[in-house]
Amino acid sequence: MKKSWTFARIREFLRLNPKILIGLILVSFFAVMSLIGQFWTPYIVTRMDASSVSEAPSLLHWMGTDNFGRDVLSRVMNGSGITILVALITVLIGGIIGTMIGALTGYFGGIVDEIIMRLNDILLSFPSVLLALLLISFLGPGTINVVLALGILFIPSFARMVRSEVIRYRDRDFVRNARLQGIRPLRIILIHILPNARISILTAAAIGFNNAVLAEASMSYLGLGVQPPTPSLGRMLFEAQSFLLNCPWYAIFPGITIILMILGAALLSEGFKEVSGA
Amino acid sequence: MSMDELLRVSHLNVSFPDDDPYDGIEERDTVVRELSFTMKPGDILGVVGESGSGKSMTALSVIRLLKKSARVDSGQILFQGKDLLSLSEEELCDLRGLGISMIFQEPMTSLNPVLRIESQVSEALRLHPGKEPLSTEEIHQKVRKVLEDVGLPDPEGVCRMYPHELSGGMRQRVMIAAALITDPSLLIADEPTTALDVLIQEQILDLLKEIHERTGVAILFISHDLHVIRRLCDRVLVMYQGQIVEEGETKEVLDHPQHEYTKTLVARIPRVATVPGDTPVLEMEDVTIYYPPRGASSGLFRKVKVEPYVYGASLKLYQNEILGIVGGSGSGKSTIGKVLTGLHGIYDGTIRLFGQPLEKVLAGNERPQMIFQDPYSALNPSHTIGWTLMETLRSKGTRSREKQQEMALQMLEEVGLSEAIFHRYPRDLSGGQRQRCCIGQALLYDPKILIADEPVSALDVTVSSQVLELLLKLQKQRHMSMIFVSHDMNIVRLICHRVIVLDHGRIVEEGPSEEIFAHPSHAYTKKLIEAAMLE
Amino acid sequence: MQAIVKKLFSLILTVLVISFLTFIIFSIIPGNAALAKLGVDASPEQIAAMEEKLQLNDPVIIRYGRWLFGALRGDFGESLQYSGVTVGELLGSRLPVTMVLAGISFLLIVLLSVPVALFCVKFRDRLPDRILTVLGQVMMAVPAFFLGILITYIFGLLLRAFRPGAYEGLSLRYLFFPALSIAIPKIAMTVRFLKSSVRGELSQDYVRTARAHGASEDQVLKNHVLRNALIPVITFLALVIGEILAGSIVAEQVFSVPGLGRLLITSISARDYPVVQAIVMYITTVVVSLDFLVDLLYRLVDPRLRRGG
Amino acid sequence: MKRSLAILLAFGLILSAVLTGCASDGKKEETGEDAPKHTETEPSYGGHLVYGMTQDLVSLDPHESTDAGTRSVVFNIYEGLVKPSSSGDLIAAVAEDYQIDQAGTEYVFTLREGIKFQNGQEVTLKDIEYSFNRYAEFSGENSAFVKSVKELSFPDEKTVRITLTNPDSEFLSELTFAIIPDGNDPNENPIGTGPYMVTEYKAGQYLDLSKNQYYWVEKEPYLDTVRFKFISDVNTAFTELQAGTIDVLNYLTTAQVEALKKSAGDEFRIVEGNMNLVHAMYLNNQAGPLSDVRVRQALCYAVDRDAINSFLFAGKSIIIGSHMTPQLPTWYEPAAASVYTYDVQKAKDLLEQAGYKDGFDLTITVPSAYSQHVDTAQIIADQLSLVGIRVTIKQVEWTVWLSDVYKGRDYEATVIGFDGKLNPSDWMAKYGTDAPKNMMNYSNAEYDELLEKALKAVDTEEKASYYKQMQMNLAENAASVYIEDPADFVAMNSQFDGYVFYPTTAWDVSKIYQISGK
Repeated sequence: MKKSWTFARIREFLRLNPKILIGLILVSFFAVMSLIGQFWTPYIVTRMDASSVSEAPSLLHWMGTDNFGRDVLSRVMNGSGITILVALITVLIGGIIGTMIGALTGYFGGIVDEIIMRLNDILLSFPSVLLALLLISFLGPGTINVVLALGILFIPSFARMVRSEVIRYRDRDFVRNARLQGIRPLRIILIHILPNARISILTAAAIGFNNAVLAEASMSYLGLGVQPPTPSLGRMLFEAQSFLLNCPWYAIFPGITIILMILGAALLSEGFKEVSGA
Repeated sequence: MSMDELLRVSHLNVSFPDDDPYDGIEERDTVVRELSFTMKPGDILGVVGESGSGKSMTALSVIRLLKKSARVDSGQILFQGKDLLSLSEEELCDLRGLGISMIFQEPMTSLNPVLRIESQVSEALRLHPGKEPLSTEEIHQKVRKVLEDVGLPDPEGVCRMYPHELSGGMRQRVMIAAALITDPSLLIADEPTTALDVLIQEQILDLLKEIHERTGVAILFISHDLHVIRRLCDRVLVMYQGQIVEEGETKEVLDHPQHEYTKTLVARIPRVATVPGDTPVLEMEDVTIYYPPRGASSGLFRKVKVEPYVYGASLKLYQNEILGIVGGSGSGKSTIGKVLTGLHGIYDGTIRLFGQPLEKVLAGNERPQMIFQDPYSALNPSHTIGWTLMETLRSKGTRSREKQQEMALQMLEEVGLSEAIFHRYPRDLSGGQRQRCCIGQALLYDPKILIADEPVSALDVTVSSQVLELLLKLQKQRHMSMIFVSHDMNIVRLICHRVIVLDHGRIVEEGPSEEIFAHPSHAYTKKLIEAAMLE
Repeated sequence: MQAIVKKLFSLILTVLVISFLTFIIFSIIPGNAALAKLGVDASPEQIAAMEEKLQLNDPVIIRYGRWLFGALRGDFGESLQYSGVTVGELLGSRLPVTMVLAGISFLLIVLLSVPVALFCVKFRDRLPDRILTVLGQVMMAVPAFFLGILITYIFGLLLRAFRPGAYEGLSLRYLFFPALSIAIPKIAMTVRFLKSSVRGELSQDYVRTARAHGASEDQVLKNHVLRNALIPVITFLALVIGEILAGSIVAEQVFSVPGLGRLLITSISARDYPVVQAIVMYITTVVVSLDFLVDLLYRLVDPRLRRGG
Repeated sequence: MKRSLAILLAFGLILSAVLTGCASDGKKEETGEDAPKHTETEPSYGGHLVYGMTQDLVSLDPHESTDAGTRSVVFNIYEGLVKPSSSGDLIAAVAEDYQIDQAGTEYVFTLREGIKFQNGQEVTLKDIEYSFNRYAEFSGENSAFVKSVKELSFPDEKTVRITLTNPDSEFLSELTFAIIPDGNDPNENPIGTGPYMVTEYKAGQYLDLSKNQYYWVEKEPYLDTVRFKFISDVNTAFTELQAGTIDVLNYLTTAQVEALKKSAGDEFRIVEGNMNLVHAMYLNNQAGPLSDVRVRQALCYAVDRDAINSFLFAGKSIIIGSHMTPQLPTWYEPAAASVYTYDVQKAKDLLEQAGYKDGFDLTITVPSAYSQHVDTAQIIADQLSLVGIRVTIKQVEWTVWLSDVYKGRDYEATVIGFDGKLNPSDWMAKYGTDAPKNMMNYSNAEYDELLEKALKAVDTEEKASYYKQMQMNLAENAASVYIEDPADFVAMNSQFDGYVFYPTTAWDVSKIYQISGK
């Protein structure tokens, strides 16, 4: 009866849920590829080469070259790393702060909860593009500030989700039990309640990850995303739009990478949700 | 087969895929095994057994409403001579609601929340228009008639209502009305009274009996409650692990059980064996308990208006005593426990524990502990049992992990569980095991006062008596005082020294349990005792 | 009644807070309307004169007060970037465009996602469902601006279904395409949400009751499940409307539609704060009133929330 | 999304074209194999043209200081006493003729016979006086214009006399200010004497013009109606061009030119000219390592201008070495372009001498809206990495650029293009130590002295020699890294012809005509 995570169990587990399997394959593929891309790429990521401008995919350049003769494969490898990093940190910032706010206000309730949730609603009703724009104008451009701005944007939705989860568990008997044993509220929230919300939080994080990837792309469209010549998938897609007819490979490869990456994360979260029976 | 057979089930086998997602082994659990029985028109057949015995599966296979994952492996179900297992989905739809109707355990969730009562009651009629479809007006008249038949006052008004506007008992009446509107020859009732209050249970049983007498409908009655079965059924099947272990006249089977399992089923509830001392450990004087104000923000805009839960209650609990608190749902019986454990803090009056004010005790390490009704909800699903037990010790101040583990293991043994449970999660345990864990957790805190809030009402009968036995044993060993909150008069009578009867937040009667059960003075107490159908 | 007053109160409060925040942020971020208007050819003297003319030198609080005072009387002032044009005129010409655009998107979302979701539920876990699910995932993974560009290329340049940029009057035919680019990812989201809502409802007890009454699979879906499943979708759709408004910012840009979104972006860049204020307030009011509307709608479709009998 | 504004303003300002006098120089080229030769086409009258522009119109007020894009459009509505011609001269417009006295302080204009405003009203001296005063007021008390003028007088019904305090050979170009009717507010009711009159203006969307029937140039304009359409984004504009929604679009990228040739070779003609601006990486001469002349020189050696030209403009730009467009040959010093050659080793040596053997960190701030500046910055970043300089690119909104870089001078390096008027001081005065527009923070005594002399000089040749020395001064001291006068590719629907490049900010639609028979 005891469930331990032996290798055999993991295998069975994966076989039972193809979503997790496919998701895991996709996500780990891109994780490994982008990790390699941070240390080694076939060509130097930002190196321009006037002698090989806009070449179609070939054995030398598997994904072709762009209008500056840069190798698209190298840029996709390196850029997906940047994209993943931006998305991950964004989700971490939004997730951690949002979770803390949501958990505390949800557990204690009262007037503070009321005020913070009101503010939360206000933030949520503020057009996010506008907020991002204003935040970046305020913070200044740059990868770190993009991450910060997006992270801040992500706080309210996390807070709202975690709050409702905490409220769901707040009056369960096991929490009452913990209370009548005199366990401190902070420990109740962190150790007793939050682990139960982990599936919801993970799912929200996966969705958040995807939104962050898309948001970064939109920011690039506004010229506020990751700064060139650092590649990010969104920025590459943005730069590719002028060349859609002549050199479609600029757009196709980063585009496919974004789609598969997001697909992987989404499958993974759905699979976990199914397995956990939520 | 003879024409006077309504239903014949023979050699029925039903299986489910193994529902554990964690071990990927493709195997099927057979939940009903070689089941055979027959019913004549007008029979009332009871099926009794604990959860997981396959009794509901049997009912659902007759009306062919098993979940998609369930599979009838072999067997035959003949209804009025038709083989139900060979009917197409379309033919089944024609049969359901017309020849066979069914009512379920949860009247709230079993009614569609967004549809009016009329359209739900008339649904079967509209789905089976027959040769001459009825006009809207005729349907309405029929709905009125059947609502009246099930004893609902103001059927016209009820027609226009939504399920949430009705009480639990009324909803179950509506369910019954919807099932009976087409005059079916067989009514399957799957635990129809389990979710209801004692007094309401009683009324629904009366209603079923009355309907049976009037219409002659055959009833296949599924229940875990022997008293209910005894009350209603002519014949009874006892199911255990998917098989029929005993079958016969109800009185015969219940009074002279042959099979081992049936014997444990009818086993007696343990009796209290301690003698209470005369020092009160708890004194409540004129305590009025209020609802928390509704909505946190409302206080901002208007004066907080509170309604009391419990009015001016005074009571005492002595050392080694077990005090029963009984009452219907909404009587406020659970609230007293919540106040004593500090879960609910809005009250007037004085409460003293061990001679000290309640607040002082709550701030220290002598808090009363509580055992909850639903052992699943009371255990944190994301932590192992061992962790939960150790967490209690941690909160009490035991620092060393070895010590914690040792004490937790010892407690598991004490509550009759194996060491292996230590690493398990609540979802891996049965209801009885969970409740034992809850008791263990409460006792690790080493309380002087234990509040048991309906500790066995979510458990099967056999398990329930074992858990009660454990509670009584530990109460004796540890010299605890206990408040036992329950709606079950049978249990209260046997295990409590004294009883308090609560009705709508007021103590209407109080006294030694023998006395109260022998000579109830208040009308409400009398009703409760009657409903409990004590032998 | 009290609930409505309370809601109204919080709506006003929200709008006020947001207008103030926007004002503050605008006074903090670098750049102002005078600079944006005059560019690199102006002398510092001319810039100063322009700042004076646009009343940019007064303290924020005074400017906010002046703005608020005007706004309360329905006067949102003059645009800073377009000389002589009032904010009211600008909004008056742009608002209908965005409303129609958002309306078409919303219709597309509702009209397409309900049947698709029901189709998926009918074929759940079979091939058609899986294909649509993956397709939906892909649609949700395309950045909004890129989807717009793709639609322009495919429908505008290859199929010549419309002429990019040739938007005149309130042309529904033209607006269909930007609306499509807004709607596609939202349709995918709505289908997913509706699907899980329907699945959740299918496991409810009342479904079993209906089947016990003899209802067939289709009758159960149509008569019982759909209505219950749509209740949470109302909230979801309200959120979607907010996102449609955000999405229209990108779509208007890509498709050259003179709507509010494009005006907003232009005005932010030009630091034309009276216009930005008005648009932000408009969007906030819409979003907050949607919230309000959802509450009312809930009461309408979910009898459990109706007061009294 | 916010490209919009960007592009709106930035484009205009930045890219704007003071353009090559190429039409007259015969420099204009046409590409596209099937494109009919200019000379072969027959003009016809009538027709409607949509002119796409990727920015918004700032104002219809000709006296307000506005960006180059706006000036290019209103060029068609208003005229001054004189107006620029496509060859870079100033020709008489509202005035029929003018004379400047020997001392260079007295300008006498004769009003053109029978000239009328677009509303049919005749132009009178009152209108001139009103316009003169209005322009002076808008320019401000301390402007060069107000300071130079001593007196405005009207000797007779047809004559305007302007007396200057000091001789100023560059003054005439100021007299291009628009003549509008007495008491008229152009924001309410724009009226001028130009070839086209405003019929409808939708802020942020389009400006509709129709033919001025009173126009004084015979046979012009050709087209009946013209629409200037404001489009938020370069790529969107290009799509609209391909779809036939707009007929003319300036500033195509080489990729767009390629795409157009490939997909619709004979539907469009591509006219090539220059943007007429100084495209450069401007340096803050007081920021950190950049205050050392050797470091700036090293940058000049390390940047490969030809590579930028070939990556971004298919090699069609004109490489420059100082702050003057080659399109003004009178003032342009060609030698400045060859002061530096691409030489990585030399750059490294210079850096080592300056004490930056291991390079340094450099932030290039660019307005995000205009991709050619961003791309240029990317190329420079890659090139500088070869000499060990670690570049960070910081994209900012155009407004932020204006406030932080241009006004606040808080930057290290920026890539941008500056345009200018026909008078050389408009280009070069900004490097004077105390010049209000000196965002480079350039300070060089010799330069200041030369500038003073140049401004005072009356003789064109003398003046030119000062300006040429100033250009060499900027080049040798590496005031900035000057790159090119970028090529301007204009795509025009091939049913139209007659596009003319100006050496100043002007999109002259009066010369554009529909080809007869098309």
